[in-house]
Amino acid sequence: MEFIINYFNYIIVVIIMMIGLWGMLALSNLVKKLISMAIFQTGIILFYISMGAKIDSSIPIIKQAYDEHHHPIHQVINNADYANPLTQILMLTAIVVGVATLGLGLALTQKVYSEHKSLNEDEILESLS
Amino acid sequence: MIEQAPILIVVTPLLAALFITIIGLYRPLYSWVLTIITFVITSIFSFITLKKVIETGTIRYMLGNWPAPFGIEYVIDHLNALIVFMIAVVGLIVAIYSKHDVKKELGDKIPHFYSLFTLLVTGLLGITLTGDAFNLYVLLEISALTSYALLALSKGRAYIATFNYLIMGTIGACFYLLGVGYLLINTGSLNMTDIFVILSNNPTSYAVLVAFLFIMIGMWIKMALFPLHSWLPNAYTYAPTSTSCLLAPLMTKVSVYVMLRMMTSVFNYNYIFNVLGWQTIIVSLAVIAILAGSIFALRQDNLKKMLTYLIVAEIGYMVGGAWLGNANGFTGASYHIIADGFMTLCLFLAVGCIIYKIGDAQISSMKGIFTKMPITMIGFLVGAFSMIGVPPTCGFFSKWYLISGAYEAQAWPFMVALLISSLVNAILFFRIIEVGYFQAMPNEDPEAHPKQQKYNEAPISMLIPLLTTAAILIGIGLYTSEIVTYLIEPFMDNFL
Amino acid sequence: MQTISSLLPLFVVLIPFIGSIIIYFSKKSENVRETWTFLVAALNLVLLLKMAQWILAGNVYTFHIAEVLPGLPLFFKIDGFGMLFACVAGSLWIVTSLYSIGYMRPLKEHAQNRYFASFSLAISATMGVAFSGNILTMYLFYEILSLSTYPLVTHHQDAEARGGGRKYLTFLLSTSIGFALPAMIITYLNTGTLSFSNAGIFNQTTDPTLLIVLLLLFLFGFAKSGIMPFHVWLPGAMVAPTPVSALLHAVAVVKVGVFCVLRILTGVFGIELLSTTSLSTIVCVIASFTVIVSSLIALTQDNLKRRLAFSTVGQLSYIVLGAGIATTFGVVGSMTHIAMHAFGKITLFFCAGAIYVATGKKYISQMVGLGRQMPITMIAFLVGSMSIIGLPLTGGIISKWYMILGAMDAEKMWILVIYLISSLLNAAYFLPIVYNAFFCKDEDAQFPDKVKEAPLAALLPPVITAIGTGILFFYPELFLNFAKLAVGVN
Amino acid sequence: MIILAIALIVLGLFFFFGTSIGILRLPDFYSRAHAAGKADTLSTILIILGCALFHLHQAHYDLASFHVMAKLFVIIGFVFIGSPTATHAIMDAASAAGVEHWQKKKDKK
Amino acid sequence: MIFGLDALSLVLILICAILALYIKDLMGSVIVFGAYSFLMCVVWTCNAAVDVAFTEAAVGAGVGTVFLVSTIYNTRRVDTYRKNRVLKQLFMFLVVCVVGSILLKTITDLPHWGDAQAPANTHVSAYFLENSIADTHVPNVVTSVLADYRGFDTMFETCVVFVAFIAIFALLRTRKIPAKDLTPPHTPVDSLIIKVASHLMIPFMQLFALYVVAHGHYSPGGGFQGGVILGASLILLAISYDFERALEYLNEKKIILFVALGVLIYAGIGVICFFLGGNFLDYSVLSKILPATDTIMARSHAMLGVEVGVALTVMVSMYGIYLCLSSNGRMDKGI
Repeated sequence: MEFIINYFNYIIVVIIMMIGLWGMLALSNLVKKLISMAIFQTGIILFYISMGAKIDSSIPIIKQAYDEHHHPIHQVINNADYANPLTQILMLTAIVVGVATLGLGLALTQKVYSEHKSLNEDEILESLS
Repeated sequence: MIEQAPILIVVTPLLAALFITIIGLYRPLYSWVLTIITFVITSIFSFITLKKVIETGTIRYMLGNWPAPFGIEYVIDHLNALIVFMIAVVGLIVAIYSKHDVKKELGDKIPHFYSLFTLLVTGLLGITLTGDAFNLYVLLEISALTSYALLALSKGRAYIATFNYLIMGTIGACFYLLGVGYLLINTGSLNMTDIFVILSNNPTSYAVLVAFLFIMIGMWIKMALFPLHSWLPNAYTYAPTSTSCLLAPLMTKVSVYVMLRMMTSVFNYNYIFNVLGWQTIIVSLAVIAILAGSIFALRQDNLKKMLTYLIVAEIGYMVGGAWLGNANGFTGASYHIIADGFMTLCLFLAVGCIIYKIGDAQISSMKGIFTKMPITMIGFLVGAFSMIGVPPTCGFFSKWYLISGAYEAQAWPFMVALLISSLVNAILFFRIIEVGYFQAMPNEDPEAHPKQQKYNEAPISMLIPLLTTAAILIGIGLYTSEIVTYLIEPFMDNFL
Repeated sequence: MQTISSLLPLFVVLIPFIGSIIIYFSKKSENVRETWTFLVAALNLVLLLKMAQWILAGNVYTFHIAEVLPGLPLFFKIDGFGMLFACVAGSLWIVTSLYSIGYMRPLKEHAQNRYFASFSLAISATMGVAFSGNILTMYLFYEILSLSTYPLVTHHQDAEARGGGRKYLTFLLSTSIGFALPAMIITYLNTGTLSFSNAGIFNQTTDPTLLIVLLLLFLFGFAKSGIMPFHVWLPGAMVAPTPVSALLHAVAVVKVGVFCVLRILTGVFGIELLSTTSLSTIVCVIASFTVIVSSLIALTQDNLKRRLAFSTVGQLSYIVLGAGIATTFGVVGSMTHIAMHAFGKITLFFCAGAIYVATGKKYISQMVGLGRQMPITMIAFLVGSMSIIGLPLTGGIISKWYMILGAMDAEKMWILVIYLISSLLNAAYFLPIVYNAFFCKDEDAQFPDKVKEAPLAALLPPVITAIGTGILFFYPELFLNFAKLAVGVN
Repeated sequence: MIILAIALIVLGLFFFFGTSIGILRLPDFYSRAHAAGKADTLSTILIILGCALFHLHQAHYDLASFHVMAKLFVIIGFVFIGSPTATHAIMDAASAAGVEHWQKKKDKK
Repeated sequence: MIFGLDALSLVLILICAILALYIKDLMGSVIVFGAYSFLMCVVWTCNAAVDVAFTEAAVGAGVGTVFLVSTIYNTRRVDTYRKNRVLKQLFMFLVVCVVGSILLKTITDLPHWGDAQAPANTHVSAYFLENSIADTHVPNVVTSVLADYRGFDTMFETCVVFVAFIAIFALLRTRKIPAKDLTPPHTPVDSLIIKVASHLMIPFMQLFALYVVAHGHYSPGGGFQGGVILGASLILLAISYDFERALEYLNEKKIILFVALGVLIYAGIGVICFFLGGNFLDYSVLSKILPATDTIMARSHAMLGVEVGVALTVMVSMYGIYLCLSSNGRMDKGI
């Protein structure tokens, strides 16, 4: 049980990534490929987020007390109280990059469809050869 | 302003891309001029940086003025200053070159083409300069996205080819990201120098090995090392001319540089060669890559596609050289990045001129091309000789170092593969030269030959870049010792 | 003995190069082009002679071009041997260009600009090889020579020419890249230098097997020297126009090949090393094999130019053999033989060309009784073949004499036998031609009286060179001194 | 107060249960969508309302909790507008695409 | 940090992932994928990554799904072509197994889930947590790191959005008459209810989005999230009415202009910084020109400006991408 709790996220991460990778490499439908690409990326994002999690910590927004002049009162902040912000920022970037890639891939898919009248890789390759 | 030069190298093209987009809405034709101005400025800044690096050694530029591990920093050492300069110059040359071709192939999408073009170069410059592992990923994605778009701006088969490239490229980038994740989880830092320090202090765990493995695999996919090369030939062959002229010299080389960077300034060089000891495997991979690339190139009858397979072979050179694990091999690899960049550029420019005039790149349709477009062929010849490795072109000297490295490392297969591939290159290019030189006349009558083909040369704005590149090839060759002594050797002193 | 650092060598190399550019872009007028050719050639010769007297005074010219690799510059260093070769090439160049005019004009060849341009480019490369001070420089000019002679070989631009040119480049490039380049690099990594020195750059401690491997790589790497089995390109290159064959086989290409081999043997390995180790024997065996076999093949050829080509192969191996003996006399002999053979063989080629121009005949069997119509040509032919065989009154005997002396010094009697046999073979495949030409009358009167001597421009050169051959018998010092200087004996 | 909150949430869950049964059991597209649209909206609103009261009670009715409650009410408003509209749009599209209505079978004879 | 919820949703996620790849009907798999993204949001909320959850909800589940749907709408819902590629799939399965096993083997080397003392949680991120207030006066550490410490990343991230838009626009935009098979099967519904409803919703959405952008310093959210919501409101407009109406608000030229402008704001602030003598993106020097701000508040204000730029770019580019994708580049009518 201890082991499960400690590593459950990582195991799931690996499985998700592998599902996505397999889909990208093995499936023949272009849209399916793109969906698996998104799955792959979310797997990686999950990896980062899991590495940044801390047990019984709150979201990384410092609860700051202010004095009457609205100046922050200096207080010592305990690292363990807040979740890791760094990984979250990285993953914000990764998500945006992911959706950008997805959009571009979809645009390409539409062009491919209007060119070959098919969404299936094998069919397209047959029509080319 | 001088101390801001490092960042200006990247910021100038970025801003320029935005302005090109905006101005392109109203004056589409100005975008070409803007692009050229941009790259002139960029080259100037990168040259200033290069000089400064040679004088003062490695420069560190803190972005947002945050201290190193916390903010993002730019690290400009001798090698990447050189490569940045190369990228800027190549960008400039292709920008000048692209004028007529873009008008012909892209029509009303000129401003978009140029803004993507500029952003692509921005991404590559950033990749080369940055000292932060994750920042590298973002820039990698920028260059990747722009290159997908630029490649797909053509017609027909380009779309599906680019789609495959997109899938493979994303896998590569994701693997890199995963590797960086493993680094982060082991060290808690993203700054390359910081990671280097932490890793060399700590005992290296299995997770570090995996991090290294995945970063390497990601880069190999990006640089199309042999078993992972399948995306490259089609994508580059069916692309618009200017695009392939820009991508073929830069994309793969920059990935190679990232590999060198990771091997030297993120992971410990000794760790790689003494703890892991993969060099024999990877050098043999490189050997396979070289041979396979040459053999596939032999089977092509389309000149452009043949060149793309030659790129695959050249990648084998660089990977092999870097993994020989001795100074000569590493020098050869890093020198070959520069040399091969310009060689590929030269050849693709020449092929672009030919396509512009003849319409396709089929070898069979190049009969009598020597009398038809002599100047283009002069440029082509110089590039070809450099590929074959005829002195004093730079291709010869990179081969010199690589072979020396192979001899020192006793890597005989690699040495033989190098020689074989140069011979294959000789065969390839002389096949074309024969076609262009002899088959001018349907009837084997020498007298009729000069009159049949009339002089029909590409426009001047395409020839000047071509000849400049040819001159650069010889120039690099003659200044090899300066490049090696002042730029590559100081870089290697950091880790060897 | 002092070292002069001067620009003269650079000029000597650059002038033909610039000349070639001028010639290429000069208009279609023949006169302009040929004036340029002569101007350049003459200027070059003057400079050469000026250098020659200084060299004979015992000085050495050097010129540092550029340091392309750290500690490995491109530079010129002219000693006696290089000067000898340069003089041969430079002087014969004038004659050859005169001859090409006489050959090209009547046949109305196409693209003469390109022809003359690459011609002088080839000369420039030859000078470069002659002057080069280390292997790298030599290799550089060697490659340039191979590439610049390609348009000459394939001048006719028909299927046959394509085949010949393909063979030519395949052999030269593949050997130079496949063998010479790695050999050069390995040498550099082992010794740290590539500059020639009479003492040789290897020392006795070097691993002998490595030495043998390197020797073989170098021998076959410079395939221009036509050592079997890499001689195939030479007969193949016979498709070229005759002046080109003359240039290839007498002056530039093949001589560059043997020049490189001799440089390697004397300057890199060094005579002592050769003689003390088994290397000398290896060279001798390979060379003498080539000598005998090629002479035998030459006997069977009916096409005059092909017969000459095979005799060239044999003679080249003579030179290598002389150096392989690895005694001072032998080396002197082989160096001199470069000059002697050049004069002799170019005469022969000129004659062949003259015959072709005048009658259009290529085959020996057709030349029966030709002596009556073309006496001068055939006499020149006779002189040339005498020089090749090594009969008195021609220069050939001098060099052979020295080589035989060398063989005696080395107590290698079997080499004497080789020399003897080969000379007999030479006689066997040359003299019949002359004999038939003069003393057999052609039954089927295939030469009507209208057949006259070739035009003057094509007739003069063989006469000049024939006379030169004769002179060399009486004043061999012209070239002998250079050779002696090179190996340092008086 | 807490009782009320729990009651609301339970009620909402009950309607949710009904929704899912409806989606599973009802014969044709329209009736299923109708089940989804109506009951789903209602149950969502109920549950959110329950949560709002619960939080109010937990936080001892201070200002911040009313702030949260206001936000929750805004969400309720959105659901109230959005969910039926979406259902409507889907049904409309379906009818435009020509999905058959379902009616009771006549007996064979 | 509720492990149970985390684990439960992860299991559901696995099921969704497999389903999404298994279902033959593309529309179905897209919907399942949307569910997958929503579950991901839950997981990330469990891992205290609210900003990421927010972004994923807006970007991954929201806009991403719309893109996918519009592509399917323009291409084909099921591909009828069947070819047996079992061998390839098996081979890929082996490859994937190898990679997966390598990864699984490392798991035990990794620090435990939720371990506060793991190197990833102590070295750099600790600095951010402890000094964010002192350096920038921004309680939401994610925002401060995003826009300041690692602001350079974020600039290029915005750039990525810009690139994506320009790329898609350059790829798809055509002025040709649509080919027959690309015309939609049926014209979109045109109903009063939807219009009224969207009339009611859109203002609130935009108001909320502005709140998200402006309040990003103190609460989850920021430029990206707000920008995506703004874009979503425009997309809703385009869906509920038609493109002509939507393009009245933002026509093609304006779209391109604003996309570039957003990045320009961001980069411009950076450039101003080094014209004021600091390094690139060193906001503190802005205090020289901003009235009545010390260097720290200058950082805070500059972050707001940066966020606005990000929001502008993201909003317009999402909208533009939607227009291009759903109309296959003709920009006349779509879903």
